[in-house]
Formats: sequence, structure tokens, C-alpha cells
Amino acid sequence: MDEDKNTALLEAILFLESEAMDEEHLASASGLSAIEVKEALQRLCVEYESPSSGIYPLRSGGGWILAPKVEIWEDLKDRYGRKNESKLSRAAMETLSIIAYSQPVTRAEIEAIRGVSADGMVRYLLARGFIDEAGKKDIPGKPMQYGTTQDFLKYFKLGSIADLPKLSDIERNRFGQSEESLG
Amino acid sequence: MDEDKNTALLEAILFLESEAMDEEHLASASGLSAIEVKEALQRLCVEYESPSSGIYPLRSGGGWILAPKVEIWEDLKDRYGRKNESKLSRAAMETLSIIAYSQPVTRAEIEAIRGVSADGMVRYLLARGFIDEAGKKDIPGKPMQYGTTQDFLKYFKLGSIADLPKLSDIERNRFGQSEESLG
Amino acid sequence: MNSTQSAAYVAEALIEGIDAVASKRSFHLSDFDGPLDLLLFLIKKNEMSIYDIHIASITEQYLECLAGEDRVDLDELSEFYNLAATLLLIKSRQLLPSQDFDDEDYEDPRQSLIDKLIEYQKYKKLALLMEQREMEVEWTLERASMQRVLPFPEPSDDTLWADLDVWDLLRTFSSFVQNFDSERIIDLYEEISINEKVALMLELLAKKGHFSFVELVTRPRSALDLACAFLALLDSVKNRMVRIRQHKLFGDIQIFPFENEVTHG
Repeated sequence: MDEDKNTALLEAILFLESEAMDEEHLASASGLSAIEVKEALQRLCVEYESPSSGIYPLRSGGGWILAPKVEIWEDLKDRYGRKNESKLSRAAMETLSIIAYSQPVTRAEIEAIRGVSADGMVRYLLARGFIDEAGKKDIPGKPMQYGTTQDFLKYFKLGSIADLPKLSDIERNRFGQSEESLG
Repeated sequence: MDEDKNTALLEAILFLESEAMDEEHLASASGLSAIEVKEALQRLCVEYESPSSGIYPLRSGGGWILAPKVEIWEDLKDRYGRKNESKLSRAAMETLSIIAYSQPVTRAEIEAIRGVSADGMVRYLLARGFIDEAGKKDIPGKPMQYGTTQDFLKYFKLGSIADLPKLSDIERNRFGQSEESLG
Repeated sequence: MNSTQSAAYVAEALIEGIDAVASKRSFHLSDFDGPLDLLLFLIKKNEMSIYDIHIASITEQYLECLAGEDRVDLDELSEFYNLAATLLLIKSRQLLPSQDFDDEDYEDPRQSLIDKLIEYQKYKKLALLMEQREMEVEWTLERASMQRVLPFPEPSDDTLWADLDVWDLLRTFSSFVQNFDSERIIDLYEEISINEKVALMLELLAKKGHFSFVELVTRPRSALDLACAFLALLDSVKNRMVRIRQHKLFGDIQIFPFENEVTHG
């Protein structure tokens, strides 16, 4: 059946690729239409839900990649695991959080929130590839705005910005109206 | 269920590995017993028989490896097969040049120079008859070393390994400016 | 430990960390990410609400912190002093009758400080969530790297090797050599290497079965060539790759494969 064939094709492509592929690339690699890719991905996700499956299609940074399931990480860690040894400092994380949750945002806006110069941190985050320039703000001086990158999503294993961790309802209330921008 | 967990674990390991693994290695990587590995492999084979699966556990040289199913090669060929030939021949060429000029040399040493796994290429060159095993290196682990063969000499029209051109010969043979820096 | 547990553990550890700083009698500006961080810490330490800061006492403690600091660099310090100035301004305004500031245009520095603190606190909380997330994903499982392609063409497929000559081989190799620093390529770049001699020895063994040492020396006038040939021979004997025989002192050395029985001749 065609459906099965499409699913099989998508599975093989995800297996052969070692980087996350977005749906557009999956379509061009498989020769399927965008809708066929979407449907095949859906079927794959369902198939891999089986408890006897150790891998599954994971949304990562706007694309799809096959990855081992979280439940069996513990058993694989010793042999295949690599621990992230370059964690972000508190100051870098604060700056990154401001950019992630309020993007696009200018350096001056970051500085206003943190009360300290953001110059070094912005440069650091740019160098690590977590943020990128995101157009100029339409105010006098036309300052540069910054936003997060695909690499940022990948690092935090997020499918999209919408997957950023959220404040609890209580915290939301506590921080009041200023929450609006967070949606 | 335990059986499911074992199957899942085996699937993830086969996914993470790039080379065929024999059952003994699979057992040590998974922490399962030989019998559990055998049973899990059996279940995996059955599961992957589904026509909606594009990959399957393939027996290869006494081991197991996940591979795309033959039925869909035709659809994958353009992107992952033929088109890769030039890339493939470059990889083979690179590996062969390292072996020719640094022989006898271990796989680890080749990998250190090329920066990628040399396993597939070494196997290919062995099959092609250009290289052969050339004794074990006298270091811990006693890794196998490789050297070039008579067929290699014949193919490249060399009387002996001593006839391989030297780096200093490049000066005398004009290849273009890019080579000059070697002088 | 699953991810939820580990996240909870992180949060706990962080709170403990804050308490540890609080219980310390002295602390340094470098413990804080900025003036707002310090101010929030003092408010928490004094168990005040952000909306009801006891300005006089907080300002006093804040200035105390600054006074005790001489190591932080000047740029950073100026940011801390900026906030000190704001605190002092608020404190001084509080001493004056309030009706003086009923003016519509008057911006209450106290209110704007509160707003700032709330905003900053929100992002601190979000940064904490991100940190937890970072912790949850700190392990990645790495797939062995390789070129994942369909199986290679059969070994008999010669198309791959069409039109290659030995110079292609050298050119390819030289491109590697270019990329290495001299220390790493010393073995590779050496015109005559021990490895080369070992390889030649294997070749001669395969071709002739046994051979003499002079055949190993391809450049008889080169001392290096001779030395490499000899070292390679010693190495091979040690590795039980070859056996050697010498029919007289200082005579030529005959080299045999290890497994072969050494016969006379």
C-alpha cells in the first residue's frame, strides 16, 4: 500500500540522516508531498509509541530526528552518553532567558531588565550560536534586535519556541501584567 | 514488560551503532544475557517485517546492523546511493593514501588523521584487495595494522612501495600553486 | 532519577545555595549577577515584600555591601552605585512631605524600582526554569558517526577507481599533511620512516619469501635510511614478524618470515 510505502521511506530517511530534518527537506529527500510527509510522520510517531520500540521520531529545533527514548537512557548512558560539560553560567542563562522569552529584543532592553551591561553576554551567546541578529528595531537609532536560533532549540531539545518551559499560574499572577508578552 | 524493554533496548543500541555488532557485543552493550539478546533480536526482526517499516535488522558478517530495506533502495538511491559515489571514492582514496604512506597503520591511527570512522572504508579496501592485514601493533590491545598489497602496486603501476612518490617530489612535479606550500 | 525528580532536586539545591549565601556573615558583590540581584537578595534576607520595602534599612545594608568591596572592577561597580543612587533618592524623597510630588508628570522612583524588581525576578525565575531544562537534557546519546549510505558497490566495481594514478594518491595524502601541525605529522612527513621500512619488509617477504638486509636499504648512502631499516628490522624481530640469520659476523642479514622454519642457505 502507498501509505505503508511512504511511512517506510520516511523511516529509512530519518534513519540514514544524522541531523534533524525539517518537513520541507524530508519532502524533497523522499519525493513525497508535504501532506504525505506529515501523514507518514504521524503514522511513524504512533508506531514508535509501542513499548517495544526503543527509538522514536523526536521534534528537534524545527526538524525531525530519530532518537532513543528517554525511558531507556539510563541503560544506554554509560556506553553512548555524553554529558554536557559546557553549561551556561547564571549570568548567561539570565540573558538568554530574557532573549528567549521576549524576542526580538535589543541590548538596551536586556540591560534595562538585568541592570548590568549586556555587551559581553550578548557577544558570548552569539559566539555559541544560541542567538542571532533579528533585524533592527524601528525606533530612533535603529538598534539591533536579537532572537534565539535553531541551535538554541537543539541545545535545549525543544521543538519550537512554543515549547519553552512556562511559569506556573501562581507565578504568572505574581508577576502580573508584565506577563503579557509571554502569551 | 521486561520483554518489551529488552526489545526496545536492543533497537536503540542497533540504532546508535554504525557497525555490525555480534550477539556477544550486543549482550555486553545492553547488559542482557545471550538468550535475552537472541530473543529480542527475533522479536525485532518480526516487528520490522511490517511493510510500513523502511529499515530492518540485517545479519552482516556474523553481526547485526540496522539497514534500509532493499525494496526502497530505488527511492533512496538518488540521495543516499549513487550520488554519494564521488564522496565515497574520495573517502576511499583518502583512506588508501593514508595507509599507503603511513603503513603499517592501525584503524585508530587512520581515524585520528581523517577524523571519522575508518571501519567501512578499511573493510571496502580489504574487499577491493588494495590493503591487507599486516600484523598486530605492539601496543596494549594489539590492534591490527594494515598495509598495501601486491594488487595495490599493480594497480598503481609501482614496482615496490619504495617507488611511491615522496612529498618532496611534488616540488618537481607541477600540480599548481596550492601544492607549493608543502615544499 | 527521572527528569521531574532531577528538576525538583535542582530547584532544591538552588534554594539551599541561596540560603547558604544568606547564612554567611559576609558575602561579595561577585556572588551577585548585578545590583538588582543584590537588592533582591537583601529583600529576601530581611523577609520583606517587594511591594513594601523598608527603604532606609535596605539602603543602609546595600551601601554596606558596596563599602566592603574593593575587588570588583570599576565598570561593574558603577552599575551597583547607580542603584545605590536610586535608593538614596527614594530614601530622601520619603523624608519630604508627599504632597510635593502629586504632580501628574512626577514619576515615582519607588514604583519604577518595584516594577524593575518584579520584572527582573520574573526573568530570574524563567532562567531557573531554563537551567532545570538544561540539566534535564545534559545527557545526549551519541550515534556513532559514519557516512550512512546504501551498501557499497561490489568490490569488482572498478568505476570508483577509474583514472587514478599514484600522483592522485600523493596529492590526497599531502592534503592531510597540510592540515597537521609539524609535531603530529613528524612520522608521516619523514622521508624515510621506520614504518616505511616495515612495509617494504612485508612486501619483500610476500614477493620473495626471504630476502637480505641490503634489499631493505633503498638509498645505500643515506645513514637515515640505513638506521630506519635496521630499527624496523629490530622491531619486526621483537614483534615476531620475522626471523633473522647472519652467516658471519658483520655479514649480510637474511630475513625470513617468522612462521617459516629457518633453513640453511
